Amino acid sequence: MTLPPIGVWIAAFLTISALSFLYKDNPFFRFAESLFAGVSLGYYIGITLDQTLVPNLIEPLAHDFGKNWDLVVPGLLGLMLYMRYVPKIGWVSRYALAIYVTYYIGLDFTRRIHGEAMPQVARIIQPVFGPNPLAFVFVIGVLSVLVYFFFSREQGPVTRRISRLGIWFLMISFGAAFGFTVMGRVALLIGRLNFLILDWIYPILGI
Amino acid sequence: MKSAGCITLIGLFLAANVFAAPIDAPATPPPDLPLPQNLIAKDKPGDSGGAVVLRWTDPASLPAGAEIEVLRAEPPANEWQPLDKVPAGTGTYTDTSAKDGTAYRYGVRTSLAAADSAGAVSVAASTSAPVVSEPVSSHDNWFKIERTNSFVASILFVIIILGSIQVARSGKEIFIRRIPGLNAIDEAIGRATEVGKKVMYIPGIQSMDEIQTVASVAILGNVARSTARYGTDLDVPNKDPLTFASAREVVRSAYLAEGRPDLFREEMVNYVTYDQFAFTAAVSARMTREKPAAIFLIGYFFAESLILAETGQSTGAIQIAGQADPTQLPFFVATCDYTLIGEELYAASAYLTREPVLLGSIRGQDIAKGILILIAIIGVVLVSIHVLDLSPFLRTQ
Amino acid sequence: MRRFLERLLGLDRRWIFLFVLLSVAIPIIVPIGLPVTTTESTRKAFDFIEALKPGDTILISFDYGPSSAPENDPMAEAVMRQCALRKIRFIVIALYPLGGLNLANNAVAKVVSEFPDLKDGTDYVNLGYKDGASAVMRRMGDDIAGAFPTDQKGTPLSQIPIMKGIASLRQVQLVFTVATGIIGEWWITQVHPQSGTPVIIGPTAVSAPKYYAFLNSGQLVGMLGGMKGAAEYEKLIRARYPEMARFYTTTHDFTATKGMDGQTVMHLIVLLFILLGNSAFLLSRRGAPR
Amino acid sequence: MTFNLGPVVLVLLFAVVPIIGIFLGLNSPGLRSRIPIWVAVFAGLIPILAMYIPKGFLSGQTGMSQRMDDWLIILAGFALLLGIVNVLQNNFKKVARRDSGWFYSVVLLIGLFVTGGAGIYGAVTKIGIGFNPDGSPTPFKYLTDWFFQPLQSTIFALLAFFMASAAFRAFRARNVEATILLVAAGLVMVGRVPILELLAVPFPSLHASAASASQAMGKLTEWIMDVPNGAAQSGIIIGAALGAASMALRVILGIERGYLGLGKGE
Repeated sequence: MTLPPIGVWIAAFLTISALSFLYKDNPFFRFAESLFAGVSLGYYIGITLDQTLVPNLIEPLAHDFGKNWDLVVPGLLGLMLYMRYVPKIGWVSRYALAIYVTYYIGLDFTRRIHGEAMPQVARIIQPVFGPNPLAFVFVIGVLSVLVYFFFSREQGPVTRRISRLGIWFLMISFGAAFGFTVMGRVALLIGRLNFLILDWIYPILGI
Repeated sequence: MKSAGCITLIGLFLAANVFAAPIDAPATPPPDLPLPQNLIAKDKPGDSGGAVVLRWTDPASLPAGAEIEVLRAEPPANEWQPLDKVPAGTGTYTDTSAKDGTAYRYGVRTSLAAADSAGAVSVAASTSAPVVSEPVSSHDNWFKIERTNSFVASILFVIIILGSIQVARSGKEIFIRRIPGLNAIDEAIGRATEVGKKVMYIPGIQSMDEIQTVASVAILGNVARSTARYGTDLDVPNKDPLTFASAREVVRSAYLAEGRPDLFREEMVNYVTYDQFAFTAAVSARMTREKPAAIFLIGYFFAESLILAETGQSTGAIQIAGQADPTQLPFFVATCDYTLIGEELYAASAYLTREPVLLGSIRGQDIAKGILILIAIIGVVLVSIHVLDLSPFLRTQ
Repeated sequence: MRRFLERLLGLDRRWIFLFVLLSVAIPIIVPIGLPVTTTESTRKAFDFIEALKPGDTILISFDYGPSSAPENDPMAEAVMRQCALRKIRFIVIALYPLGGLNLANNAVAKVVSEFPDLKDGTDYVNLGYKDGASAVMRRMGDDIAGAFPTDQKGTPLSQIPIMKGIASLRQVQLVFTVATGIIGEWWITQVHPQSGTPVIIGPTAVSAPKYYAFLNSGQLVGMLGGMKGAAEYEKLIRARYPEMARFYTTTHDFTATKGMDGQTVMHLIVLLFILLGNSAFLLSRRGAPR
Repeated sequence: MTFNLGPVVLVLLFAVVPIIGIFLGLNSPGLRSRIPIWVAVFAGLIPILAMYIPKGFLSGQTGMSQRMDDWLIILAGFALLLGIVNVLQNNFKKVARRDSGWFYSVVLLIGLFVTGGAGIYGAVTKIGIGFNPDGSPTPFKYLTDWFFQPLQSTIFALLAFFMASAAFRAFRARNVEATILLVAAGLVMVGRVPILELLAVPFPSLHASAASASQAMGKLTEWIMDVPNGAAQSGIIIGAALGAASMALRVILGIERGYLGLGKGE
């Protein structure tokens, strides 16, 4: 009989400690949780250095400075973030944050209009007396939900009914999505129990 | 009109082909395979350069297995280099390996690949001199024509929003309907003050590159002003470092604006860890140990939403959640006292501050929404009575 | 009676936790072998890949982490096995920062060991992981080598036979994203509009509902929704290729089909609790003085 | 060697202008917030213009948009240290003050230093963080595989339990809306898995009808997910897209600047 390697024992101990939170908060969980916080942060130090800063900044600068000289700037902006710790010139960090935020928000702007709003409206446009007799349910659903999202108008008797219908559609959606998700979550638990049973307990029992 | 232009072009190219001398064409075997016709090579429109589009008409009858071979000649050597083979019937090929500014000539010809007994493709059975295009070079362009629709939509949207903001600035009163989740914010903070426990605010787990986080941080500003007013303790654990940086500035300036910088502590806004679930474990544990009286889960959450909200629920806190993306809403709706759904998240800062500029843009969103509803209704009617399908005009590329 | 109903309504949730644990643990030890019904979205995905020609190329993107591996792993493995059988070439990449690469490596190694004929570089290639999924995708739309200059082993793309004639995503017949979070959606909202390459997604069950919108609008070809979708796919594969049964009948290796047993029992438990809660709620309300 | 306009413009906008702005800001407090917001307008416009203008300097492979992507990945990498500094501060303080639970801060710090150290070692020595040249896992990978991942998966797996307890408590027929929620959830849960077949196992005569009923439930589930759920999702997405785009516009134009800790307006 070969016992599972030490790593499996560690993982099993941490798994059970984490699961113990379900019963109540206890020292084992607290230990696992604190260790997790530390290890995970350390993990991202390694990942960020190895996968972002070294290949995207240090290596390009070291190998082909002529072509990548401009990468000094994000380094500079990165340093500006830390000016927060120098009370007198804390405002310098605004530059880095403002550039970072607005660039991605600009990207977001196009994504919302181009990638979401327009194709989704295109989707509504379908023949309601066509081959799919229930297509109108879809059309009514989207439009009533949109009516629910009107903020700047007082609801009249008609719009109140439509937006109530919109809420019903939202409730169907939330209920259905909840029910739909149960499976995926069980899958995760299966993964953990697979580990405990197949990789840890069975080998101990010699099965 | 367009087709007339096309015909002229084709004519031109046909003429050009007649006179174009084959540039160092490979030895010509008997021309037993008919050649493609009407070859046109053009810079690929609306791209960043580096691509040339070829179009041609396949010969009328081709034997089974015939392929069209695409060749390219590059100055100064001008030797034919095979680029690719495409099945008959394709009629078009995009060369994405062109160098901008280089004048290439392209050639197409029919070839019949024959496999030997080993299965490896041997030399094409028959090759004739290719049909040759005019010299063409690729370049980058000024406008992506296929995105005209979303371009126009974006411009219209900007005009509507900025116009509404302008109207609001000029002093026009703008109504905004009741949003229960936002009314509850003060109630929740009030209760925390009564029982002398802290308020916890989690601004999602995404960075500031996500607009929901930016919206959440704006709401945090309002929550922090309330906690400053009431003198209630605030705790803002963060998963993303940039969100953390921003949240701290926001909370600090909120306490300053309320004239209570003495109540602000740096630890109010703290960093936990970059891992989604390590963050979840740490924050859940903090909830059960410190039992905040009110918990805000506003921003972009992923799977951790239910762990956080269900743990918070079990501690008896008032919970207000908000997310624009629909995926986690079911879990917030099931476990929280109030949930800001979808667009309500973005309406929150306008609702809480009643600032004319923000209210104006809410009004603009409603106008845009109205227009979209109208387009949708007209589109549905037109397509249902088989007049016109508007949806292709809205599909984006 | 009233006291009992109230006790039931306020049942300590730890009892529910215990039932959940048992309902999932027992089927792992004693498999049940329940039947699975296939759905349209999964069939569409399967048929699309079946319709590809030998020699076509698909891109498989590992956009998930270990946390959702029990759900996503079987999807990736099933599609890779199908490709191996049908001589469809596949390019593997990983965009999920939290361990997507590890999973990609494991899955590739597993499938390659099952199909010893598969040759690295000609039948498949593993390009590894790149940070910044959105930017990487946008670049791949124009230039794959710009985003992934070399494969996982450091071979430049220009020297890899499978990449010949594949400069950008436009030359790829399909993108299959096995996804847990937002990255999968970007393939649909960013890459598909940019390059026109068809996309099939294998999302976790939680994000699956969202993708029906894209499925209907034609932005998606097909979908394998969660473990159920994966189990359906395994069923479709087993039905079409009886020789594949060897990967799906062993007891110790995990399959989505096996996972479905535990899920079914767990669903039943949750439904029973909801039923119990509602009966108690309605009865106690009827008995309550108004 | 071709001259790349894109990076040069970027450097001008996002390095030269900020540096000038910082110097000006030293003496003029008003400029400390105004110049960053002007600079930010350009940052926000780049990706929008790049979407529609395929000109090489803007959206080509060395264009401004592409280069910004490269830049900001680096900036985000730098930001992590900001968080780490805060964690170190808070936990060292706890240990120094012997606060309750300081022992757990020690555990946290050990985890952080050991894993972070292993990661830095891998990155600096160029061995990487995966495998040693001889194929054995690096210490970093060992920690990842046996400490980090099991914990990550287990916390994620807690969801299975919380789904059940949340369903039990939340899905009660309190009013019309709650009942709709409950019914939709129930139907989908039945339709997603072969529950009917499971229930029919002891009754052989019912097997066939259970299978066909299960199939029908599957179809119904698919319809619910597709049509009413799809409709609601579309509605949420469209509304949220407009809200987000309008917020984006306000942020880019500097109308909404709360995220910088600045008050609204001038």
